[in-house]
Amino acid sequence: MIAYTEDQPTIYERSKPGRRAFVAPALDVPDHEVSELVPAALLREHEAKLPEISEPELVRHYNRLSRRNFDLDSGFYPLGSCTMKHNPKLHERVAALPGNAALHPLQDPRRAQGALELMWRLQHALGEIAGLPHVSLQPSAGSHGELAGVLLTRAFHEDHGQQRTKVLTPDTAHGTNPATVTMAGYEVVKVGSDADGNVDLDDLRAKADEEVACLMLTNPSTLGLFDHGIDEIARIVHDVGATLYYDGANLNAIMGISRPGDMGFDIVHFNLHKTFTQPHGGGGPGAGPIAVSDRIEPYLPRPQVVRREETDGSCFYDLDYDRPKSIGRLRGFQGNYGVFVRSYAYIRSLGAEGLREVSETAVLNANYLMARLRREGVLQYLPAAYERLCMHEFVLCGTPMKRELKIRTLDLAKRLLDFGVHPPTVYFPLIVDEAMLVEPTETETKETLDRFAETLAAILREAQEDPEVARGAPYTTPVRRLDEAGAARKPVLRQPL
Amino acid sequence: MIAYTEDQPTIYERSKPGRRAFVAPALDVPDHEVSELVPAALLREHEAKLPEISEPELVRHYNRLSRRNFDLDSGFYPLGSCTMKHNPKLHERVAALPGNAALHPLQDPRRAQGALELMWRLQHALGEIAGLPHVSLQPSAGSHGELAGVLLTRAFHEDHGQQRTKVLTPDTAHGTNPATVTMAGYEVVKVGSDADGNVDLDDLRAKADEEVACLMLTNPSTLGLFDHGIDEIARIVHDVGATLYYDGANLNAIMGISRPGDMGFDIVHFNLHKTFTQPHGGGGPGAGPIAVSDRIEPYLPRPQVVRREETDGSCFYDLDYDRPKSIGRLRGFQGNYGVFVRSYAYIRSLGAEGLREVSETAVLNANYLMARLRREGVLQYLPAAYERLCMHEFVLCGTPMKRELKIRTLDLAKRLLDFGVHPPTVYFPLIVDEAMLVEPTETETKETLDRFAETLAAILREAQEDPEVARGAPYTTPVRRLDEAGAARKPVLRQPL
Amino acid sequence: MSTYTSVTPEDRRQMLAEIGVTSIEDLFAEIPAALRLDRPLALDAGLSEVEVFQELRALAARNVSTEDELSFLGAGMYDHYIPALVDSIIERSEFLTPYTPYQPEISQGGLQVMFEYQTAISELTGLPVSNASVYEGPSAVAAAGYIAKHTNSRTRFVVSRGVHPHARETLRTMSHGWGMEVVEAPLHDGATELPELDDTVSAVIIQQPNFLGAIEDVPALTAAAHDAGALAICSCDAHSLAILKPPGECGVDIAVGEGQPLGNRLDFGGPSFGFFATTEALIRRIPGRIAGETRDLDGRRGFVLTLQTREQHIRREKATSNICTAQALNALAGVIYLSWLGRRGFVELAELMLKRTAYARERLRAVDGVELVHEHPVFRELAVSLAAPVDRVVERCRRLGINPGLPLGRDYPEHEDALLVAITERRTREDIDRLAEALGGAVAAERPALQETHA
Amino acid sequence: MSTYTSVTPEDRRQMLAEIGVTSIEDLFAEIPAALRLDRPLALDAGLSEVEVFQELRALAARNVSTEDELSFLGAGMYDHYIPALVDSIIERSEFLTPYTPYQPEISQGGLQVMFEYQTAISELTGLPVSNASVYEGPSAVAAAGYIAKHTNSRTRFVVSRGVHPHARETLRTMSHGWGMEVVEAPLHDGATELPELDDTVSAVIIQQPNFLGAIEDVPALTAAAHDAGALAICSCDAHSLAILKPPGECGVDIAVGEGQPLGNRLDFGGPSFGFFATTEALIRRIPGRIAGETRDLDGRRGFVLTLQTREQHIRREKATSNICTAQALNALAGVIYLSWLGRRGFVELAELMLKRTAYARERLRAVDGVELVHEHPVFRELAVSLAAPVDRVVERCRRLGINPGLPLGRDYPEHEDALLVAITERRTREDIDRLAEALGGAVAAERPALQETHA
Ligand SMILES: Cc1ncc(COP(=O)(O)O)c(C=O)c1O
Ligand SMILES: Cc1ncc(COP(=O)(O)O)c(C=O)c1O
Repeated sequence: MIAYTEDQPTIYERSKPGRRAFVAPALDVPDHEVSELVPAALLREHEAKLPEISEPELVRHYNRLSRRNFDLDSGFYPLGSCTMKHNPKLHERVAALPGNAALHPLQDPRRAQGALELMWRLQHALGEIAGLPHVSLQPSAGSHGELAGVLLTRAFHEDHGQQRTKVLTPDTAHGTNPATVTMAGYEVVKVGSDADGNVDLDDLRAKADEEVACLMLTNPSTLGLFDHGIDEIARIVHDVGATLYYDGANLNAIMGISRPGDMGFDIVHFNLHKTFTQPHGGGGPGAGPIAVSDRIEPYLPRPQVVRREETDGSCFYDLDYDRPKSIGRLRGFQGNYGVFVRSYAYIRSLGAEGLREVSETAVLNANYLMARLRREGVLQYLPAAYERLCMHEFVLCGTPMKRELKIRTLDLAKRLLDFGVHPPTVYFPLIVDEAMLVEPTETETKETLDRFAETLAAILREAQEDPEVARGAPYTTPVRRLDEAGAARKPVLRQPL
Repeated sequence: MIAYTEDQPTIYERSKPGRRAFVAPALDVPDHEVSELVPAALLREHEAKLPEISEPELVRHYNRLSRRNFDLDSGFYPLGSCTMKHNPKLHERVAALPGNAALHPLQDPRRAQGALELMWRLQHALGEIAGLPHVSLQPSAGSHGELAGVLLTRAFHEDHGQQRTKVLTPDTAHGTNPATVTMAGYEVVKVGSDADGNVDLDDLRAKADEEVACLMLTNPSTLGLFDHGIDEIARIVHDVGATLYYDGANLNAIMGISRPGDMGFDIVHFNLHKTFTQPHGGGGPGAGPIAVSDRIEPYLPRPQVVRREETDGSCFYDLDYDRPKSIGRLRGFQGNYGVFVRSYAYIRSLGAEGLREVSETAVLNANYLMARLRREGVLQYLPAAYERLCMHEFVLCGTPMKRELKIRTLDLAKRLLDFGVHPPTVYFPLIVDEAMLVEPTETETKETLDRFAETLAAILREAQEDPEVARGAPYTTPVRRLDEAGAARKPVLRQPL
Repeated sequence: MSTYTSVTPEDRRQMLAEIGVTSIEDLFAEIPAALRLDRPLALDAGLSEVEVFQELRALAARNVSTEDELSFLGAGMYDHYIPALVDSIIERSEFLTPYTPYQPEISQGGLQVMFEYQTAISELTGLPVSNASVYEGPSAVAAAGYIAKHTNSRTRFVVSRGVHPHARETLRTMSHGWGMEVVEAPLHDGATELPELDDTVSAVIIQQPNFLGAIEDVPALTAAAHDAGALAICSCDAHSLAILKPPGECGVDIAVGEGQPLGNRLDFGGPSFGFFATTEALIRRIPGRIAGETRDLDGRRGFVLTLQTREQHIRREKATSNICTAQALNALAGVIYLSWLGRRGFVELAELMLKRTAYARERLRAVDGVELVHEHPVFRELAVSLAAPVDRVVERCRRLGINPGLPLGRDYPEHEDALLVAITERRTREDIDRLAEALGGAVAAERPALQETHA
Repeated sequence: MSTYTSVTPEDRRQMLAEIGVTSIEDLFAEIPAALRLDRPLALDAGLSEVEVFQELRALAARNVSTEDELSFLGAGMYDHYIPALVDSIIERSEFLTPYTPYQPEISQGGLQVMFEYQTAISELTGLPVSNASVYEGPSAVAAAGYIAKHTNSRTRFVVSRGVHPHARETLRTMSHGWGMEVVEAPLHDGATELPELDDTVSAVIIQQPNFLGAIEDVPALTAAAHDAGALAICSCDAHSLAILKPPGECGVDIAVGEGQPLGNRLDFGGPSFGFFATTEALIRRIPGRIAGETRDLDGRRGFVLTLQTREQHIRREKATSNICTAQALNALAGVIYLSWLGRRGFVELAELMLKRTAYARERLRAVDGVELVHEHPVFRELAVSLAAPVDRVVERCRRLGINPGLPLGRDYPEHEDALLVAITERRTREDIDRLAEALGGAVAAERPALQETHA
């Protein structure tokens, strides 16, 4: 299915002394011995063993490696919680305009008005989508946004003379939520889920006390369900004086339909690399802007993009450093501007109507796929974890399959690889046994969904005949199942040279 | 080896009513019925059945198709006569600069000085490389350059009051040479080759008469051999008043080493898509500039890029239409400027020294590969057609292989596909039985050449065991051998919709 | 100096040893010493990548592109928007770098693209057979003439003065080699007026819309050609095919055209592609590559280059054309572009252009000192004549950042102070208004007689 | 309005029927009515691709980029030349579009890239373990601090004032959450002067070269840290690692740095990547993804994400970091860039920068009214103080098309009229001469006291 199934040497294995791609520009200044310019004791004695390779070979190497990747532009990628929607090509073009790509981050704001205006407009749009008026674009990814959010919570409480110690996270939460809580110096308190997949309100009530600084919630949850008790949750949390944090990874379900701010959330992060089409790049870059309520605003990271009025009434855009209550910086410069350009282009292309259509279609596709799986008999072996309308994604539970067909969700996933489909997210959320989290996204066709349903059904039929096939899968990929335990036991993390 | 071995539907088969990628900008002028603006009788009644497809699916379609192509950036491509050298990535970047890519061809020359200067400099460089002072960049490809050359020859003779009728082409000539002769209204007279692969001088003498307008020669020839008799050939041709035309497809062998102009040629064409790195694009675009001697100059196509002096001594570049003896235009506008940018960047990067290194290495690689094939025993079954030092390419003759191993050159070529190598050119030149024309180019590594030699040897060993393997090859490609005869018998040249 | 070679000094040593020579020079022993260049080429020394980039950037910066001014230049190549996905696909090395698909088993991507392209061109033109591309528009006209000559062995081409001047000149260049005469049919009030056609006429060659922007009565012109036993050749604007009666339904035997507007850059004139479509009757005379559908050994669908016995590498001097390398990548851009527009979008875009052009015509004719050259319907381009010297008007517009179009005087001395103004979807109503104002102002300022009387 | 959805009206009808609901609204029945937005979002209407492109082009045109002026801005991000092959590779959808490689069998390309990248970073830093990237430079400094805190449970960071102000501030932001105190070590004559270190110090954090461009005596600083039982953390300029003693050989425990200069665009500050390398001892505390080599069922080499028990998705609140999405594509650009430079080229480029920077220092110090801020050796950047108000000098230079560097006053009030000037291979001797002249002229014109006395 993917090419270059023969092993590919590493770039270091392709190296040969004396080859080169780079040629230095001619020296146009007086020559010196390096040791005249830097004390010998501070000089490097041995060259870093970078590869020696010509341009043609360098290009071939990475081209061939690229063919050992599955990608969104070649096939269906229903990886739950990751929103693998189409990445419009226009976005790469506008991000590459020299006025964007070659703009130095320390350029005087007066000479970067286009960039600052773009950021300002993006802040505005994100705030409107979230229903929260103040936005900081600074965080670099979702989990960075979470960290910002919890630090904002801390600043908020401290500013009100409170030292709270705990943050609540549901048992369905993504791993970054509890990890963030720890990194921000809080203790994690886990809240359970009820039989319908909602937050267990009793458990929440029991745990929500004056020590609690915040509840971090994903809604729709990582189960793909809109929490029925959201009103009550907000009340409970606010009643104890805590903030309500919205993990925006699932925002793709509700744009233009419902807004976290209106639900009572104080802080929302966005994953621009999910909802707003920044390509994932095989693991980044992303961006994790946050939107916050008025009471959180004073603590937003520094600097903020602001619009100022000139004395003549015209406007200009500026970076505001003068924020005395700010938590400070979370990183260098102004955030992942290149990502902002893409996301702004996306919002500008779709407008209000288009964004709503995105969410409607994402939810339509997910529910349709679930219905199709039902019709194909797939749900017999992998029932929906919760019998409800789902939002943009849904969780299946592989327990019956494991019991009856003797294959695990992992095997099903691996067998899918042979059919040219990226498997859904597996074994997450943790509260569903043998979980498979399926997120088709709005950019897929009905035909693709149909084919996926049929493929799953075919694999299950195959497993009825012979479970070994799935257990040994994949067969057609550049490598077969890999020894992950061995890799962790004796880590080989670089090539010895 | 290549991906997407499952059949790929056509873009029309992916179409579904109501899907779309394109959205039109809003109508900002008064609306009219189309029939108010154009007489109904001239209007189209049925829409052209273009596909209806969304952007995500459109991207996937062509991405998947791309993976069904072998390409130079993934593997060795020793396709003789085609000079499949590395295409530097820098060239795509500079060609895409808006000042180049978005420059309208009818822009006032005063406002296109950068482009005209680039063309002027390229003319100069090509003239220096060819050893002929006057260059027209206009022809669109090699064969277009040939046509220009023969029409120039006609203009030259007619201007001297002569109506000649014949053009000589060696039996080794590329097919475009005789085809060009016919298109330019001349009769083709074929000249034989001698036992060493040179032009048969006796045959040439016999055929060179006052009816002959031109001899078209490739040197090094399509056999990869430098013609020993080039001096004498030039003498014979010039003695009968004919012109000598140089097919520059093989210029990669001699840059900075020997020049067609110095050999006595009057007209040279360049294949910028071979020697000068324009990517082939799966069958174009290319460009086929020509360089000519003083006596041919008056007839060059119109317009010419010239440098003019201003009254104040400064220079500017212009298009000269005032060329009364010109053969006229061969196409629209000024030629394939985008190709010129790439080729100019190449010449600018390498300079004189680099270009010479190119040719030296191209010839080194070819001779080394031949030596390695000898050592591997390959030449036992596919002897070199001529036992001489080759230039940048060489011809093997598969006759012994066919006789002894019962596989044809075609089978060998097809079996190579399974090893991830593009086969050499086969069955050309026509004068060598079961020919295989191998051109490694200068950008390949010794390791690649070694591997190729070993692969050929392995295939021959395999054929010793079982010739059916090669005869049934390829096996690992997206499709297996195709029924070409059937395709030609009942041509299906478009999809019925 | 940059290098793209991959042979190290140590490699070289080993390789020379394997060959059995002692130096690189030995490899060139076959070249007579007198013919070996005894000096380096007189070229500037090579540069590093960053230096070459800077130099080429500086050169490009000396061109005024359509990104730098509000341009109404057209006349065969048009400033259409190229969707980003075209670039991202054609830059894939799998499309960018292969040769012509001589090995179909590993070229199914490119071959299927050709087949899809041929299908699109056939749909657009209403003709059953398309090749996989020729060089570009004007030479496609000449290539069509070459078919006509071979089909009926007559001696004259009648070509409308409304055909692009470059196409007419190219036809003349080629015709000279073929011993054909080229006769020009004049324009009357902007539309083609055919002379009496007799049995020496091999083909009648027209353009739709013609060079002055007028939509011609193609059915009438082809009928006249056919009545005289001549072939009808029409050079078509690609976008106009969305709404104008397709040449195949107008009786055209060979439809050709410039492919640049279909997803290809301006590139100062090239590379682009020419499209070429014809009837079943002429199928074995068509020039260039053609992809055809077939089956592989296992019965699976696949594509190959077909009808190759027309071509130079098989038929040599008897080939129907000498073309070899054509414009595959540009044609790929074309078919992606057309698929992006899609069935409805193609029409919507054309209608937008039609309506904007109609607006421009009304807007410009209302300007004092600006008159229409003709009253025929127009699609994307219109010719206006000015009551002031065109070069000076143009110069004034440029100072306002506007390039108002192509002065027609060089190619049409009968329209000395006329301009050809092109509209694409990139030129908005606001842009057209800016043009009208600029032209109005410039004509007023440069109008010699009036200036005096008013002054 | 653009759309990227693929569901046709007919599809929608069929799909709703299959689901068993009658309208799209029904699908949102689970959302309490009161929480459903009863109006459209207050956003501008969507636009077509060409319109969006025009709008974003117009915005971008209002930025003055390094292509528009001669820029000496640096201070953490540098205007290096990015070879064209980097773009052409990272734009391949196979690298651009996949998620983090959760399914290694179909992600060997990306995983091998990470392994190659880790190898390169390990070579550069002289430390055995590198992760696959963190967000960027300043937050990498904080991430290193987090390791130190967990390693020795001490309560204070000593951070040099020579560390990038953004890194210091980020460290402070994070430290507040961790309950750590941040103490600044001053610069003396431009180099770090450590205070007395006691056993409350968790880590000493320095930068090489420091923010004012000075090459620090890293071995001495790390020795002092180790003497106090603290970890030594160094933020390194990537290019300087070609010639300066690698942190691993200087005793540094954690080396981090900003990856932008390695083949990544300026992008107004991001995305780029942070590199992160450490010792074997700290291997199980490192944040983020790490690729490791292993074997598949058939014994073939392959790569996987490894040591995942450090990570949030396994370890949740006990994870060593919360990082999930990092900067894989930027790190890919980094390893391609480094491979392009190659073993020798990396050194040659660094030496060119070193020599040009030395030249710039001599050239600038010779300018009247310009003085060096310090005399330490410099590699790519130097700080100069001006005898005139820096903002007015900068303004004058800009009018000549020159951006002379970063005014230091905001971050270093003690250097109020100083400028930080960065040199890359794109700034030639001629450019440096132009800068010297412009600065000289501007300082002369703006020098208040002198002006008066001379006038
Ligand atoms: C629900 C949820 N929250 C948070 C995150 C973390 O986002 P990021 O990877 O951008 O840090 C993810 C990412 O997968 C997620 O799915
Ligand atoms: C020897 C020779 N001559 C001429 C040509 C024709 O060149 P083009 O394909 O550019 O028309 C070729 C192309 O293969 C060739 O090899």
